[in-house]
Amino acid sequence: MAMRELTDLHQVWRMRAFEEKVRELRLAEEVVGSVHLGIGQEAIAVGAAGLIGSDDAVFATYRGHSWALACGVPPENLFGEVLGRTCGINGGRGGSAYLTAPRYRFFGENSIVGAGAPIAVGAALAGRYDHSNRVVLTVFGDGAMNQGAVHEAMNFAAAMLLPVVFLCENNSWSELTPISDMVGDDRLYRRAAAYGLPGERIDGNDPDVVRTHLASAFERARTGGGPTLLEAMTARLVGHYIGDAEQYRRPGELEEARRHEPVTKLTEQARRNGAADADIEQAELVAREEMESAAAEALRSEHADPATAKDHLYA
Amino acid sequence: MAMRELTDLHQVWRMRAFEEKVRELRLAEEVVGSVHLGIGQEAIAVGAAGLIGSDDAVFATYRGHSWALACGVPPENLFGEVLGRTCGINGGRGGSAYLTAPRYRFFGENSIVGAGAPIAVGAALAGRYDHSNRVVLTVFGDGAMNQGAVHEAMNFAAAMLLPVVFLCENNSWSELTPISDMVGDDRLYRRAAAYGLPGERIDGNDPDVVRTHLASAFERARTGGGPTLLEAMTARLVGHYIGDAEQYRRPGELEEARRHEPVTKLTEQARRNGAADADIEQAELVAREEMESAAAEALRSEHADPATAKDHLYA
Amino acid sequence: MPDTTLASEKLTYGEAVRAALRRCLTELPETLFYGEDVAKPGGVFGVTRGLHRDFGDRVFDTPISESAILGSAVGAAMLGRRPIVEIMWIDFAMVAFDQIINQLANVRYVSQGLLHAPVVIRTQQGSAPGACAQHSQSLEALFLHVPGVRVCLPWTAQDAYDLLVTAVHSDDPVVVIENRTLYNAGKQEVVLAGPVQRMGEIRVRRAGTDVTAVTWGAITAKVLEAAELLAGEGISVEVVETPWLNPFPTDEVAARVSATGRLAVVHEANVTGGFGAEVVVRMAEAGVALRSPALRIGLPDSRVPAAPSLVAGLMPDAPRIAESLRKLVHS
Amino acid sequence: MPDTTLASEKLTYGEAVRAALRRCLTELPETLFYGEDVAKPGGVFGVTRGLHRDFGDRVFDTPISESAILGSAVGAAMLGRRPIVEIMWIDFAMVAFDQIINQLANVRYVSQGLLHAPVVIRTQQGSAPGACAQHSQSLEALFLHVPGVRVCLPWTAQDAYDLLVTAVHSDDPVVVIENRTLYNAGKQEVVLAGPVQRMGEIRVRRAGTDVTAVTWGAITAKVLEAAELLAGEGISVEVVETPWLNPFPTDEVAARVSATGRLAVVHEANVTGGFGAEVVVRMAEAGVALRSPALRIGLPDSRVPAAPSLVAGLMPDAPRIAESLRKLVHS
Ligand SMILES: Cc1ncc(C[n+]2csc(CCOP(=O)(O)OP(=O)(O)O)c2C)c(N)n1
Ligand SMILES: Cc1ncc(C[n+]2csc(CCOP(=O)(O)OP(=O)(O)O)c2C)c(N)n1
Ligand SMILES: [Mg+2]
Ligand SMILES: [Mg+2]
Repeated sequence: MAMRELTDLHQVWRMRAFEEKVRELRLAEEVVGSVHLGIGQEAIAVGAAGLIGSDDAVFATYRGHSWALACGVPPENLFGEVLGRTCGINGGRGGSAYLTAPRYRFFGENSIVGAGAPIAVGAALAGRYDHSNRVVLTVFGDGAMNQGAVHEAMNFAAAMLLPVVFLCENNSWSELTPISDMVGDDRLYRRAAAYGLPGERIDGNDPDVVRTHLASAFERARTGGGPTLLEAMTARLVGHYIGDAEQYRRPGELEEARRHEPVTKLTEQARRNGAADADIEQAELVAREEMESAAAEALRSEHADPATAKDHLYA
Repeated sequence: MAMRELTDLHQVWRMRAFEEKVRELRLAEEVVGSVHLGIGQEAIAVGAAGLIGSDDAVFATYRGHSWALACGVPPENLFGEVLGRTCGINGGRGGSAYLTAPRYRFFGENSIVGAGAPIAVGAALAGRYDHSNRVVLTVFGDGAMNQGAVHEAMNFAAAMLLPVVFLCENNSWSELTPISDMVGDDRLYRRAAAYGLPGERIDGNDPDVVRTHLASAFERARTGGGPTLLEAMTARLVGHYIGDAEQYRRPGELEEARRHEPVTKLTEQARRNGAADADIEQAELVAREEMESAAAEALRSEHADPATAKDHLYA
Repeated sequence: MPDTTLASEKLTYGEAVRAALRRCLTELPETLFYGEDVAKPGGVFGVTRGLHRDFGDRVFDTPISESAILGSAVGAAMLGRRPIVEIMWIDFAMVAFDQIINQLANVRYVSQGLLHAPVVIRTQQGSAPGACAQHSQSLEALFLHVPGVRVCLPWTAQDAYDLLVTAVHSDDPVVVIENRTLYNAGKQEVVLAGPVQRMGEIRVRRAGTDVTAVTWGAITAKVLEAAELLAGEGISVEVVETPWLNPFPTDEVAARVSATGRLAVVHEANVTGGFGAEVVVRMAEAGVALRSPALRIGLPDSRVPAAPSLVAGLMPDAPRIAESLRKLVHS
Repeated sequence: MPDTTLASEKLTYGEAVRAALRRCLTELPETLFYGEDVAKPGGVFGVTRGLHRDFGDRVFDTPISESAILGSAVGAAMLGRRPIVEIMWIDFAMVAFDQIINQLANVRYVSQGLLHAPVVIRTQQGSAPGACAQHSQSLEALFLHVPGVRVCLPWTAQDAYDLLVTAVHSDDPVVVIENRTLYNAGKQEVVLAGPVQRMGEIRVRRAGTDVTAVTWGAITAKVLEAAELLAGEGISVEVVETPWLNPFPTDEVAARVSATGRLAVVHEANVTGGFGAEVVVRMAEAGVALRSPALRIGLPDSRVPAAPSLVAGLMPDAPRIAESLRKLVHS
């Protein structure tokens, strides 16, 4: 009855609806500042969601709304954060690009390209001593592969055989520049071998493919086999940030990408496996309703109180 | 008549005699501060020397005396630098660990591990615009392979197909720690593939082997084929710095290393190919005399003048 | 003083930067310009559009590798180029600070002037609505503690042009710190073909007699607003902008401060360890007599939150600056 | 004040550091200690010998990857560890400064205190004979402009012990800046088992009435020498060491400076943008009345050459410090 596809589709829709709402709020200037959407890339986070155990930890980038949702952060607190409200998961201190929700195993976004990878390695290191059997998932873009910190993180984790899964979301663009122009070999997963690690390129638009490969990587990490590098191929269907004029796109690029994006893919799969049209529609509608009401709730929250702006600098 | 072996042996001896003299001066406290000798590793610089063209550029590390000599820097000015004298190639400003001699194509040592690699890449980049057909050789240790800057440099050079030869002197130690403990795979040349570059591991104790492989790398760079990574296997027969107690050595390690070190190797080769004992002895004696008199000359030079210490900060 | 015999054009701050780059790339064949997204896409702020088209491979995009960008600039400069590199946000310079402090700054000194490193690092900084803590810092003080590196912060479109031209013509490394909130903030008349100016000139943006406010960067606008507010109360604030912080025009500033006898330094950077402290002390060392202790106004030693309402609780704005100046004058 | 009822031992500065590490590793099971060459080899200065043997895999060696060292410390701290990491030379922190300024410093603030990052960064700095420009800088000022990070510089063996113990027990990130010239410079009596001290205490190293010299780090010895020289001439110099610079004990220092009415700040770091400026301004802001303008003594804005004869031309030594203090007192 295509239950798996329908569930995945619903999860993808939750993320998409969240971000479409954020875009609406941004265009309405309820949200201010730079916002990076991951529309088109949701299948990766959806594929990962079920694998993240209670002691595990996730580290993402500024393009991390979907990852926060995948970790279970309530959408109203995410909206609140993006909106700079008191109910924001960080009370408005993080914003769209630097949110953190440790209670949900989401150790946060990072707005410095590549900087999250060594931090994630440290989270894995901590697991050596706290008997948690923690696996740490660290997510970054294709462009981040060229940052020194990511290299150091992979080598460090490899040398110490730490339970880290390095997950590269290859959307083929680093901001406005194609990754293929910025490397000598754009099969990024092949860098794993440099560190003596397993590496693989996978379809990042299919949650189930992601799930399967991530499951092996988690299993390897969990059982002492050390880190893995996965390169999940995907496409961002929107600009690098809201407002990006996307003049750099190749002709036909987006049309092509839309044919393979997760909603299209999962809808087809669900249909092929016998899902009813009504269920497919529900997957979207329920998600949109959830996000509309979460946004409405967040909008009812106060703007963060300026009088608290100096709190929490030191212990 | 084993001319090649005798010439190489003489060059190795020049470097060794230089450094043994530096060590003597250091122990006598004529030289102060930290000094890193490359005794045992000279074959790499000797193998490279003849390949460095007049427009080329060499970037080394703090362990760079031999590289300065290979570039043709006069030994008296090197001694002078190490001694902090006016005749020093940098007037005493650089010292043993940070000397520079651009007139001799030696763009210097660097005392920050890995930092020389991106700088070397820039020198190669400059060659794109000045019609020099410059090849740049950048030398660093095994430990430096784990530094972010080296990763960024290799990728940058690979992406831009720049004429850089990355030469890793793998002496199996990073200061007091074995490289094999600090990586997931200690075949460092395999990292080249991550960048889409050719990479090779070679015997770094045989100048002729080094010469042959470096010649191909230079040729590739010179003809637009881009960068190469070479991993030259060698051993440092002395401490990381003068004074290092070397307690970290494995039993038998040094004895084994001495059997393969360049002087032993070249002496045997020369003898095997018919060189006379007298010529073999000369190779050493002439070198020692040259270095003794260069050192003596440097010692006659004044200590750098404190009144000049503030010069040359700005244009 | 703009030379009125020269042609001028109405340009935004961003366009002025582009015009300066265009001029330098034209008149100095050894210049290169590169950084992340600067060439084909024309920069994330659109500032460098058209340069790649017009100057070909002297303008190019790079990987997200700040150590390689800065390091390669050092090396290219050693070998005779005059690289202008962009670090998209000053915060990102921190991933590769070694290449500035340990490499770039040493080239001339250690080689006894045999080598030099005429690198220009163009970057931008500061707080903007909604930006996160990692994209909001004002970090000029870190660079100003590094002997060997010049530092300036243009505020007007004219200075965005002039300072960059001066920086590129300099044989010293120069860090030019722009401000992204200014790039598209309206057009100003900009004189374009003037002679290369010397470093270290001050800009007296408003005459005044009761207190001298020394400032730099985008916050200059708020200081001027504050001065305007106070003018209505009969308090006369002199606003001296010092777009060059290295070299810092100690004598010129001292002369102005001596005339009013009161000093406030206003910057967007954190107060503790900010360059404001340096300015205050230099005035004292220059023997400037003050009627009341100098005042420092800046971010009150905090990280920068994303929510605009929180930032408003921290960042000096015109009313708050005015309040501080009022107190100073009445103290 | 050492508590005389507690046992003490004769230790070098380096041994005191080791004793502090040993104590912290023993009494705080969540501590880790790692860095380049610190475990099996016991550190390039031999300071951390024996810790790996005694604490097993809580003490380990790392690749030469400062971003990974510092970044992993941030991550391990977020997940409940209390990592102590060594950056062998403060100059090397510059290759990974992002992890301090953009990451470590933000953890607590951005998470509203839900997360904290009790990381201790042990490093060492300063000039030593023959060291090159890349191994000689005094960079405390860079860290002191970063809100969220505590900074201290122990000079005595006792403080090498006490400050580190305090740092490790703190829930804030702390940078402990040691000095390699002190590690083996003779044994001192060190009280070992005392209670964890609070941050920010001052050390009056010498009483005096004519001028207060505020100083920190290894140069304290030269200031004391200078004071001794001047005592012979009838000039009475009070020497106040402030091993903690964040938090800086403004009030305590102000009280001392007020008593003598003259202030000199002496540090090994470059003068411009050094923390000396901050101290001078804080005294003025605290309303301390000075009989003559405060004096800053430090490296005169230069790179550091390798040759000892050149360094001698730059670095403040006892006679030069004495000369400056003499002038100050007679001015
Ligand atoms: C160290 C650093 N350099 C540059 C930037 C600016 N920047 C933000 S996102 C980005 C592109 C990153 O591309 P990629 O890693 O592929 O991630 P994506 O945005 O595609 O998800 C850049 C260059 C930054 N934030 N940090
Ligand atoms: C960024 C940085 N980190 C650490 C050091 C300290 N250090 C100096 S040499 C060295 C070991 C380098 O090992 P390797 O690269 O193998 O070179 P080798 O000394 O063996 O020639 C280290 C860690 C440094 N100089 N720079
Ligand atoms: Mg991307
Ligand atoms: Mg080595």
